[in-house]
Amino acid sequence: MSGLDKMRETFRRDQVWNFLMPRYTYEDVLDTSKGPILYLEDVTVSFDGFRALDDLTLYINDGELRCIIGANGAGKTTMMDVITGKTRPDHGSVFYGQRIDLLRLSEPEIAALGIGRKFQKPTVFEQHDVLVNLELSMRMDKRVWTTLSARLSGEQRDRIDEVLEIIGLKNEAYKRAGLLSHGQKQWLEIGMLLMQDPRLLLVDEPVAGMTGHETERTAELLTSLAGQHSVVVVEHDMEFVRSIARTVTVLHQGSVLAQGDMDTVQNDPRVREVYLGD
Amino acid sequence: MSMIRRLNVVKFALAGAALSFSALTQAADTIKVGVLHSLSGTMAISETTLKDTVLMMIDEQNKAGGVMGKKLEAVVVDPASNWPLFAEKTRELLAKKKVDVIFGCWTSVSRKSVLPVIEELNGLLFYPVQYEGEESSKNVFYTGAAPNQQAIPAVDYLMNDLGVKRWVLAGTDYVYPRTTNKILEAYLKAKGVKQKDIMINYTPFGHSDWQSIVSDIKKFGSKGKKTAVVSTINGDANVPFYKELGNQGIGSDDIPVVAFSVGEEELSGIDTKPLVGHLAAWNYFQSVDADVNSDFIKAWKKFIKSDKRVTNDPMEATYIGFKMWVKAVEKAGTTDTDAVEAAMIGISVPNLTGGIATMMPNHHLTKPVLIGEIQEDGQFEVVWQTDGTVVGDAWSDFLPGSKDLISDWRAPLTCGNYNVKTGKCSGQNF
Amino acid sequence: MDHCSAVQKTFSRIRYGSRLLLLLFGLVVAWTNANSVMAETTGFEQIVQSLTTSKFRDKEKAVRELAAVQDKRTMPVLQALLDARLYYRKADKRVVIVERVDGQFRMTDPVTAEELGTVPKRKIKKIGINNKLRKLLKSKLASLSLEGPDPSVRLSAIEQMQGQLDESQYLYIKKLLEQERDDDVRSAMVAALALYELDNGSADQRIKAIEVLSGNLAQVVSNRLQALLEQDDLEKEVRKAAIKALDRINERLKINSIIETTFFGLSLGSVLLLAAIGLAITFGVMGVINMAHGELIMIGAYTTYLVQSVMPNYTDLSLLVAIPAAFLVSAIFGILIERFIIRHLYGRPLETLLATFGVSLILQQLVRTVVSAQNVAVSNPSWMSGSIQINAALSLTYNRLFIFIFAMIVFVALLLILKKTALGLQVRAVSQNRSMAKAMGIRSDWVDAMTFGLGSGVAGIAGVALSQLTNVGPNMGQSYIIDSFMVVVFGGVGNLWGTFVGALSLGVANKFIEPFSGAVLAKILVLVFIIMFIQKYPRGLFPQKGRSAEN
Amino acid sequence: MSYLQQYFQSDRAGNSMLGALLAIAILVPILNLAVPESSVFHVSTYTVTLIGKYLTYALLALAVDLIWGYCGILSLGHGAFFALGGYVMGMYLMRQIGDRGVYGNPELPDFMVFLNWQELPWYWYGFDMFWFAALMVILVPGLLAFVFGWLAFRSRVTGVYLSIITQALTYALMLAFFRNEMGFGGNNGLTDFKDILGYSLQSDYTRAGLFAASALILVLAYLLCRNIVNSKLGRVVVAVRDSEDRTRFLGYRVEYYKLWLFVLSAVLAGIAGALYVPQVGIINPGEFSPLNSIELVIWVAIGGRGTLYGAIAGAILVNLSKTWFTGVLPEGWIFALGAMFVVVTLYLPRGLAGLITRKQAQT
Repeated sequence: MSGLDKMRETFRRDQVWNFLMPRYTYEDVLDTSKGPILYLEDVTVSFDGFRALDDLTLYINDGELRCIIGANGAGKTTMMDVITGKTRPDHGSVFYGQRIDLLRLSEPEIAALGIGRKFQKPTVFEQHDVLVNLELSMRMDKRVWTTLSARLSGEQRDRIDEVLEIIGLKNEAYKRAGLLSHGQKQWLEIGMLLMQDPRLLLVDEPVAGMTGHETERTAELLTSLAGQHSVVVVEHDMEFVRSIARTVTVLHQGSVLAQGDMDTVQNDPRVREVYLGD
Repeated sequence: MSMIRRLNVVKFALAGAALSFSALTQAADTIKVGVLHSLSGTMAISETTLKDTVLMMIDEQNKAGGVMGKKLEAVVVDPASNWPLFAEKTRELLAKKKVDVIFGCWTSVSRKSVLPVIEELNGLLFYPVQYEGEESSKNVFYTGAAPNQQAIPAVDYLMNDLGVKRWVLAGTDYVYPRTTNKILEAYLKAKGVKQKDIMINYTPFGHSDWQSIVSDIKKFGSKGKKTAVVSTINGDANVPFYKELGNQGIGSDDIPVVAFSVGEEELSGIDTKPLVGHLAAWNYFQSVDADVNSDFIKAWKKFIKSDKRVTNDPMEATYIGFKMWVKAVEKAGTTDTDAVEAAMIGISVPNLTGGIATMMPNHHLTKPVLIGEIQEDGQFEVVWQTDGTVVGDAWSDFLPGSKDLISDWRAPLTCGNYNVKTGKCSGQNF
Repeated sequence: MDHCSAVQKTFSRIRYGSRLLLLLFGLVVAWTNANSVMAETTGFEQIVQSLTTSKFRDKEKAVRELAAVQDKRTMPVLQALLDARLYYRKADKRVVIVERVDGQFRMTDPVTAEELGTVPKRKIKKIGINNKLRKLLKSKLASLSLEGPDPSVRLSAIEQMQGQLDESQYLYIKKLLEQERDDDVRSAMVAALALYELDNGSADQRIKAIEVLSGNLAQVVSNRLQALLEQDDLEKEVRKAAIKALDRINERLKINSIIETTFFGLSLGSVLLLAAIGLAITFGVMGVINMAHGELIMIGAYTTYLVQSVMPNYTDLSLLVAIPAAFLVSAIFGILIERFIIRHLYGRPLETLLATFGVSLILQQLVRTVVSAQNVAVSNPSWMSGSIQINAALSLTYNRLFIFIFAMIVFVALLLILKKTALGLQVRAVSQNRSMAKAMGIRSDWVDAMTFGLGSGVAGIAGVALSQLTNVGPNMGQSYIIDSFMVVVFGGVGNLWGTFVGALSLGVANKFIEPFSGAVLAKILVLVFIIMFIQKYPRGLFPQKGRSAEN
Repeated sequence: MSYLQQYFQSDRAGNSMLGALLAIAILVPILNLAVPESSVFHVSTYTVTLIGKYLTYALLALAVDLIWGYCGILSLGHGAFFALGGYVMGMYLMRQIGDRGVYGNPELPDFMVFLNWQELPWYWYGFDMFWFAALMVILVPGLLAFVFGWLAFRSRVTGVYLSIITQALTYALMLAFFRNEMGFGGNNGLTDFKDILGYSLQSDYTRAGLFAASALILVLAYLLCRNIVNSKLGRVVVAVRDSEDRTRFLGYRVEYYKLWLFVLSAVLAGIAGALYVPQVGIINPGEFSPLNSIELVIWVAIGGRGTLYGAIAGAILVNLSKTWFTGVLPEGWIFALGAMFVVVTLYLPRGLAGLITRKQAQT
């Protein structure tokens, strides 16, 4: 890249310099005026020749609740990894709103811009109390020095209580997270996601290991989040998907196989072949 | 919890006090001899032998009635090849165990570590290993060789008897080789050897891959002039060095190696076939034919209960030091440090090679210098020796920094580093 | 047995020393049979007798005189002197050649070849020699053996004499050259003659000599050419030819030295490989940080020592016996460590580090207590000594060569075990997913023990190889443990090829840096390089890829 | 047992430890100086220097615990920072000798004189001033840790890889300091110190002063560390230890947190080294030995990582038993030490502190 190109790249008008990027207020820079909050275009990721994502193109609209389904190895988790900055694609572009190029940012920067993620395997801080788990997730300045002197304000404390209420762990607030049941951990992680106050939630298999009742509540919660937040849910449980989904995207071998509402997708012959054929 | 801890601390302090108290009362019945040699860690390999030597000497002395009618009692500690631990253990021996004398140390750094403590507490240390010189402490008696009792005569031998013209000074990178090589370099140049005929090489401790260096030595030595290697390579690195020499086809008749740190004990861990004919310079060899030596060897083998164990130069230095100390204590009539120190100077005892060792005013000994060739059985055959004995020189005449310094611990000078030019006695710690 | 003696046969070729002995023995026998009466017996006897002097100068004179007498008995005497087999009886100062038989000495009179019976050692005294004498003896023996039947003996004799000829020897060799059949000996003779002519011939002769020598890499040649150039009154043509010849030699020497350095590097690399490959299994495949790995190497080396002391008369064979023995002993130690300690610590790699550090302390001290704190002597079998001469300037030592080959064999064998055997399959299965493997009916306990045993056994084998290069003592393990970890991490944990490439490339890099920086700095630079490399490639040279590896 | 409760307990144990430390900081010097030697309450100078040394080790263990116990960074090279701090202090003490060395050279330390150094190397300048040396005690280990940590954490070198390269770091430094050309005295290191801030190092009063200083600094460091681990930062750090990815996806710049803590830990280790040197009287490259660094990790493991008082107790306990064993069992103490490492790792995974909390939980 020549010097001139570099300069041009630096002074592109459609993006914000990293150092100008506010630490935890992203509302000003996030531009969703054209509709979608997330643009994935021609994204390809390969491991040792195996193409986990193959020219994937996908748009998520602001405020949408999108379900993504697909067989094992279809590239669902890899897609999440790409969006959250864990995996860099071989080529393609990923934009958050119209101006923020996610490929130029690290995981914490992406998280600070309001993209929250729940892992497939529930990942909470097992050595910490439920309360501390939520405290650490709270949306705030997360630089070292401010963290050192941070104290919980009353407002923040209220917010934590609120979330504890939502996820039904009020009585377990002082319990070590490692001692929670599997379903409770799932809830806690969702709670941590809520504490982040994100614009875009990426939720990987939220109801795995949950009882029927818990699953129902999760469905309720996710649908209630949509609108203010954009939610992307990856799930195997078809019943669950049907209960919440408005738009469903089917991934197959790293690219979109079909998209539409649940019925359309289920009747798509290609989807039937992939799901039922083998 | 906190109570217990606090109590423990007090208890510990009490125990310490009680111990030192009981040590005081005991001191009347026996004379305590501290043994400060590493029994574990990297130096254990050399130092355990010296510990056993001291124990044997004490045993013999006790069988002969002890010293001044009192039995000797050995106090053995393990400084574990850890240099700061040497200082700590010295303090333990002197302050807590109240020993009257310490035999110990091998490496220079351990001696340097012990030095401030032994001077502060006014103890007595007998140091039995050849070293780089440049030191003379009121509280230390150096019974090993100074550089002029080992290195310089060896170089003289190579130069005069073998006609060596080119010199490789190979050493491990630490103070003893550095200083010795500095001295030798100055000495060789004074003898008219040119810089291009001197190759100096330093390697790290325990160096095991000698391929490149031996190959360089081989090239350096094939320029048509007789070449020799003066080796100050330390302990463990020697075996791979000699093996590589042998394998690359460098025999002792092509490029002889004269070593200052390879003795009978080191050879006992080597397959000696490829080494035959290489040289070592010491003040003692096990093979020396003297009655006192064969008695010593016999006693050693009996004491250590092994027919295979050998004797070596630092053992002789320990032997001489011990005999001298006994004699000095008897002369002074007390184990008091100052009295013994004063009595030490001028004391003569037979060494193990049939001569006499005398303690000089600079706390160094008179020693004969022997050059031996390595034999297939791991012993040395003496090929050359000095006519008489050589007086150990604490401060080398060949180093610009130290050539003006002398050491004389007799009154009126009573100084280990007296500068004859400025007339000052510097660096004394008491 | 058969295999061993075959090996021995192959390598005895270069070991002309033993051949020489054989030859001498033949000579002695022939001479005894001839039973001839020598006219000069008294003179010869007197000179031999004068060897008993304690002054080296007189001994030297006697040797020169002996070499000057044209007598068949000279060579055995000189050879015996060189081999430290020449003694005299303390009682009557009679000089004898001795042979050691069951701790006793059988004496033969060198003058009359009379058998004088057997005596214990204290009845006789060795006639000592020093370096100078040794050198003299070798050169005298060389010129005496110029007409011997063995070409390799003649070759080495000529090489001994190159550049040191006097006129009579020059003429003598010139005469010998006419009847010489062996090509190698011939060219050595030609070179020796040319070297003589270089100094003493006419200008034409000199130029011709330079031509003869111009491809010769022997150090003596370039020394002489160099010396020639330093003469001021040298003819122009001669100077020109000499410069040209020297350039050519230097160029070839440069190539040689690159080859040599590469060999040194590969050799160092193969040592690193041997030390690290066991660790690559226990650390890479099982995730156990075994700080006692170095001590397992040490145990292998001590096993070699023990095997040698059990069979003292079969040094050549003992090493081959030691390889399986060391493997077994170290493997057993390894399995014990696994069963009693590591088994309880799976999934906690950093804690295996702490516990095995304790084990390493215990093993070291165990050896100190049971064997001795001193190093022990492990001797090199004859086929591991000496070097193979590629050309006059380049020789590769046998021990390094064999260890390199050995390392390659061990590596390939391990690769095959892990790739092709049932054990290998199970090991990989357990290392990838323990609980799944268990569900598939793999006895993961057994697999763990076997894997750890395998890694430890390989460490033992490394100990056998290292015993041939360096000290065998309680501390030897410590000098390799850190390097081994560096190699494994540099190569990429869990990948045998990574360890292979890592070890060899670090070895070669080290040896190429060493001439410029010295040994210490070379090592520091390599360490700094590894640190920087890990920053750039946090999972080493050959990282394990894929999603599962990242979590 | 909840997390906060555990904190409370650790506080209780920590408080008693602080009390004990303060008590010995005051009592030991008094018992050494004011109580006559014949009294049973007298504490010998030997004991003072011994405990003084342990206190510096305890500070070092605290530093290691901070990053290993709380942040999960197992550094096998922390001895390097300790030794660097020690060398800085050693250089200051060397310069204090002035012309009282054996050669009486006012410019050069003795080891430079007899190895023919002509002038003082530039990096020795300034070390004749205490404030400069004190600054360097913090800066040198801090900077090294910063550069090393910045590179390593940014490239996300973790786990075993990180441990091994920290080991490479200390190994490389050891080899470098062994070199005489470096101008740090080679194998012998720096020794034969005379005085510090004008007070003779041989005097019992100076020793008592150094002892008290070590104890006080240990107390201060303990309080500092406790405040950190009890702050939100401390909770983030533990979160990093337990799930680095999760923390990162919550928006924390994990590498900065690690770097910050690593530098702090290195500085603490450096201070420990600086306090250690005047009390033992020598600093040499042996302190860089990788085995030392492993050993000090073991102190922490034995005491109980993840509890600050555990680290301190572990350091003191192991060294106390080492001193005791080397005296009582000179030939066999290594067996005892090795066995102790094995047994503690196997049966007390949370160290002695774990034993205490378990006992408290039972009662």
